[in-house]
Amino acid sequence: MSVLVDRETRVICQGFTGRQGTFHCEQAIQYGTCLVGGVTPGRGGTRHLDRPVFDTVREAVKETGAHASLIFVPAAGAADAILEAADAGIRLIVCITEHIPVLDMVRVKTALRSRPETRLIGPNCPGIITPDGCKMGIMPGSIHRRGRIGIVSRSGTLTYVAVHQTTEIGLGQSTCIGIGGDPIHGIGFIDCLALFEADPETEGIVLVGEIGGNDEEKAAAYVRDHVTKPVVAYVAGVTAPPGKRMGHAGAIISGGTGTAAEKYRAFEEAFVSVVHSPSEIGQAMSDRLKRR
Amino acid sequence: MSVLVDRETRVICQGFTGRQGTFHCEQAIQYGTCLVGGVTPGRGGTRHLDRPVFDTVREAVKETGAHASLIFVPAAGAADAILEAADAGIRLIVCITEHIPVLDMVRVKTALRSRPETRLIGPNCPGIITPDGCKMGIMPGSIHRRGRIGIVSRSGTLTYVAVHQTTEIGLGQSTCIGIGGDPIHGIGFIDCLALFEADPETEGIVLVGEIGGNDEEKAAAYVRDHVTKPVVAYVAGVTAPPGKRMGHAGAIISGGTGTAAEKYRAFEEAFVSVVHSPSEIGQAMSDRLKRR
Amino acid sequence: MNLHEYQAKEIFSRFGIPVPTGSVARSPVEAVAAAERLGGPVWVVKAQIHAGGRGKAGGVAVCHSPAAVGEVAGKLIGQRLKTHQTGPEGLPVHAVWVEEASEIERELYLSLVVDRARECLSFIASSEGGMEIEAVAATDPEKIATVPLPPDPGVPAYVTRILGGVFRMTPPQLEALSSLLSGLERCMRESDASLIEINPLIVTRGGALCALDAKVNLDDNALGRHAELAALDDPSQRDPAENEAARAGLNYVALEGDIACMVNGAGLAMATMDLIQLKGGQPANFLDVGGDATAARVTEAFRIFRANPRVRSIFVNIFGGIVRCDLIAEGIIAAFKEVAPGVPVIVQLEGTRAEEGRRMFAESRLPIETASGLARAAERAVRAAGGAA
Amino acid sequence: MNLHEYQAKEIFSRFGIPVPTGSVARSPVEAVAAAERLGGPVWVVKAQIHAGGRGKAGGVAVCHSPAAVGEVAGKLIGQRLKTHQTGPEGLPVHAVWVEEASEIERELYLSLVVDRARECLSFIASSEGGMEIEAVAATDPEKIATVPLPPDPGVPAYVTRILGGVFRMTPPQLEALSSLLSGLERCMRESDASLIEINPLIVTRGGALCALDAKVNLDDNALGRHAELAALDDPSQRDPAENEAARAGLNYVALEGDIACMVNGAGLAMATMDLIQLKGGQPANFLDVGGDATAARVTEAFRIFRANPRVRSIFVNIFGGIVRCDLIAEGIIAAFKEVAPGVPVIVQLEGTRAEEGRRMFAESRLPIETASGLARAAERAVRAAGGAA
Repeated sequence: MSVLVDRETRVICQGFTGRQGTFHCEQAIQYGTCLVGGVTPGRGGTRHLDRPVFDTVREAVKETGAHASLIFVPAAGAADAILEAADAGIRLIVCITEHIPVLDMVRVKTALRSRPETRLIGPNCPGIITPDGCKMGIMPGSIHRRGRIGIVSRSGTLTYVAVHQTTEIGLGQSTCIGIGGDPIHGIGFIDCLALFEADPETEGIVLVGEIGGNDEEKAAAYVRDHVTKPVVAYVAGVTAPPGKRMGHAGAIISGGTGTAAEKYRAFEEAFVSVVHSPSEIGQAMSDRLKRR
Repeated sequence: MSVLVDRETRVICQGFTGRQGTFHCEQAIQYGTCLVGGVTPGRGGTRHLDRPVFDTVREAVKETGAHASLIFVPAAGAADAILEAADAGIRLIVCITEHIPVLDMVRVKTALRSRPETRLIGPNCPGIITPDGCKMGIMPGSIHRRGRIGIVSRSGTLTYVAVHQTTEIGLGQSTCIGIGGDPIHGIGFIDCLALFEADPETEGIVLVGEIGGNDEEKAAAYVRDHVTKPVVAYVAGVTAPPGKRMGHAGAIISGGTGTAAEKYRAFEEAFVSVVHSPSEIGQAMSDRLKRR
Repeated sequence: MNLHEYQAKEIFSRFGIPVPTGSVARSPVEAVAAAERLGGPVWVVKAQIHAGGRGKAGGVAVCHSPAAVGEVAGKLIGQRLKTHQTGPEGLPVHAVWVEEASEIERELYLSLVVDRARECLSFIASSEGGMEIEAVAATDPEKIATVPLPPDPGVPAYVTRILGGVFRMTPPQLEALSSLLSGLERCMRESDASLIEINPLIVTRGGALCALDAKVNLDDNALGRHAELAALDDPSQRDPAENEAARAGLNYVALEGDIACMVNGAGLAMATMDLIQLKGGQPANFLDVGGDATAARVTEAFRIFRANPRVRSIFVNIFGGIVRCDLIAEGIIAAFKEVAPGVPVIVQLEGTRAEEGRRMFAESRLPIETASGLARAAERAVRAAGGAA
Repeated sequence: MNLHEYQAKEIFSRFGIPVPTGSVARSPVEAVAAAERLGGPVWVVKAQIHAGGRGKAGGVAVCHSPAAVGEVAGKLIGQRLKTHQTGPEGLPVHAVWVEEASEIERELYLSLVVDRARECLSFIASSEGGMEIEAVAATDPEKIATVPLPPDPGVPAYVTRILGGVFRMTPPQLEALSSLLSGLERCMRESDASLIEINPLIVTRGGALCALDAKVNLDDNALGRHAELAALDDPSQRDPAENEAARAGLNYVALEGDIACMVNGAGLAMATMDLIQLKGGQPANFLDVGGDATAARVTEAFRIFRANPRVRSIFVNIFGGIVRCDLIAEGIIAAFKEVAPGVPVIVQLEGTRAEEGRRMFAESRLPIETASGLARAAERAVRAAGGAA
């Protein structure tokens, strides 16, 4: 078992023939992902990476039976690409693209509300990976190892750090999900916590948060009320000054809310194990699992 | 037990001081409904029917603790009234108003998707009643009797017919819901079937459909897959010609779909008891219950 | 409310949707003048009625001279045109639309509808234009694409791509299509239309897109905020009885049978029609008199029934709710005294104070038969009309 | 991207949002001319910087003659103004806004924000205008109303009613408010703003509404589709190092500490800052060099570090993923040779080919210290800067 994606997930790529799409699809195919084709408007009927290219997602779905799509379309067209995937009945949309205008994402989320069966991961995220099963994203496949820990994170590189540590310490990962650094995004901590809680392969959960918004606070309350598995949380941005965007569009303390201190407090109040250094994530998880 | 409303339901009325609002609120109060106040913009601070009047639903909710609202606001302002109720956190909105423009209802339904905790009944409906508990609507209270049958209907008078028959035959009603005759509307057959199925007081369900759309077909499939209680269905409009609107905005056979024959066929295929005369609803229900 | 083709095309133009250049004409003289203004060499003259199927019914003609245009207009205007979508009496032609003839490469189908199931607007498209979409749906359902629109205004690029694929369009045509789709969508929202249909949407020999026909249905409930559109109404295209009923606030639909029905409530009115047929009769109409069935409305209903020579009995079916049956009976008796219907009247009362109502009819000594029980009443009405039951 | 008050007010005017009549002036002469054009008798002169708190900091003056306006402008323009929202160095004033003085009856607060939690636009309103909303939130949270907007464009009537209630407005004021709210909402969508704030929104003695101040933040990600708005950018209001970094495609935020950080990935960059503090040091900046950390970018980062006199050590923290640590090490070594940073450099490599990368540093013989393990590396960087750890 794993979460959301596995060996059977039939994946297409939107923005397939672009530089990014090409590079990361090659990597995904090498990793063993069941990538069945791609979409680039105007290139329908050709082949790329030995897979068929289609003009629209509807055609790609019809011809390949895909139910997941990985999006590398540039920011100006990315919201449209997400909506196109949803229209075509894609169940899992992973949007890697960063710099999507926030009002575009408001529109996308409004539209997705009428499609409860469709899940969006991202945008501005590394994607999702089930080690040895399916890699939909830009994460380095080699650092992962199939195992027991579910990882969910707002940051790309911090996900890799957590992956690296859980691999080194011998725990491995069931599935890793980068939910992305944008203020308005697809699935969040709570969705992922619920999925990991329900997944028999996942024994512990690493949650990596950062400043901005209050998703971590809500996640903490959710862990307290609904999660029985051990959770280790880390929050980046303790030293971030208010009113300044820290790289990610969503990483900003505004109006005095969204600070790392508040988030740590919420996790502590929910009896979540917290670490204050990113280098302690793996060890803390290992300790929690031994204590059980 | 009952469905959605009972003696404890704290109800306000939007369009409280208008002719319709005044008349039907008087009736509701006489019936024993816990009507705690009303809203008429510009009339805040006054009293009507011995209840407080507020300018906005937010104020009414804050002061009265209401969680249900009955709307008699004229068509031009009714969509706005529904959205205002949702904004204020009202959980059950019953909109009696007819002739709301259909694109207004499209907008309302889009907005309500971000408020899954809010249920809308109607518009263009008689409302909902739990006999001896709560009457939110324009139905004649006197014909109802507390009892065992849940009734859900797209038509007002046909609901009363079904109520009358189930009262006469001694079955009575748990709750009766008129979902309204508009093509785009709030809760539908399936929501009501699920509620009645889960309600211990409800022993049988009467479903009254009519031509137009395919809600009856979906309801039939839902009954087949999810409903264990006996269901009796009646569909009005066997003789309706195609392309003509039969009173209700939603009662129209268009493009050859939405005929009564199709709907009857769907119910029969789902092993729902159907009656072809509205005069046989009560008897059919009684027979079904005896056969159990 | 339906619009005429010429009205719909004028609206299309305002929203940048390409239509053939043309002019409406209400007389042969106007038609000739329009043709001369347009300049030929070939013209199409189309009868303006609220129904499809005009081509096969002789309502559309291709003309090669202004004189021929005038001749065709003279034959059409002032006549009734019968198509498979009109009743047997057809619809009156008061105007023709004269347009330049188009060179047609391909005929497509495109409509924008209020999608009940998805609760949004949806485009419906097919590469098989020029025939009824229902026929395509029956024979080649895979040739029809339905594309729901996201909630916010505007047409996303992917929708154009999908429809462009359905229509097999070239990149420059995709641009024209995108603008046409946006125009349609704005037209729908800004006019509160419930349906816009272009059938056929043509690709001309030059590769351009053009709405060769245009159908716009407006949402009656929204006409209050569109005075200029409401003014386009042409009541001549409806049954006169329906117009009369509408003026009296009655919800009336004319049917072919001989048993007039008067019912309170739309659902019950349909059920009453069905019951009549179940008992072997044929309803003459759908009629919802409204919840309170006042004497004034009942009087108006009796007038409409009396004007219908087919009516052989009248079935009044009332469920007394908040408005009591005795009050309604009072109204019916008063109406009867004002307009004697001249055929048997069967009244069925149920609900609040039904018994009192029935007694009042008995005491009125009017030729009104009261029946107790829906089924029995329907049987009586059918028998009174001389039918089965 | 932030706008100046005068830019925001010009945009407001375009959307029908009432603002005091005024003019921007870039010199005392222009200021006097503006005052004379406006005609007095009382003027307000406001320093244009990208920060609040100008009033208390001396950036706003009420003047009773054009001469006085010129004098104030002369004092402000060309100076740096320090408020509690600017850094200790303040921000340069290159222009003033001269406007007619308003007669203030009441001061209100109104903003329109992108509501992260609800994923929509929301109005935030308070009857306590003129002070920072955060202060009201801390002391009188019940005086703040948040009103989320439904997804489709436009401001529903009920929103006006709710906000009118918060603002205790009369019916004619409600009409003005409705138009102001619609203007704000259109401004937000059509400009792709992420925040619009009017603080204070005033009710004048005459009962009219007027935006006395105006703050507009634009979504950087949407500037590509708003060339005319992008042109309003005033880089003088940002840290010069941040401007330089932005030109090089680096994500850089200046901080007050002395340990420069260069990290790949925004989250890891924040984590690195935190780790430095955890070990007793203070980060000099946030810097995300991006996933591939090319030699060109690293060179630019070293240049920025060298230009900061506070920097006493540099902490390079790289997690090698798809781009391998050895390639990144190559880039860092090349950059080092181009721009010697002049302070100790501690490099921490982890992930793909970290070992190889470390060896390359060792073999380069450059004064670069490699540390293995995040915590240890951070300690080394702090110690190198002379701090605790």
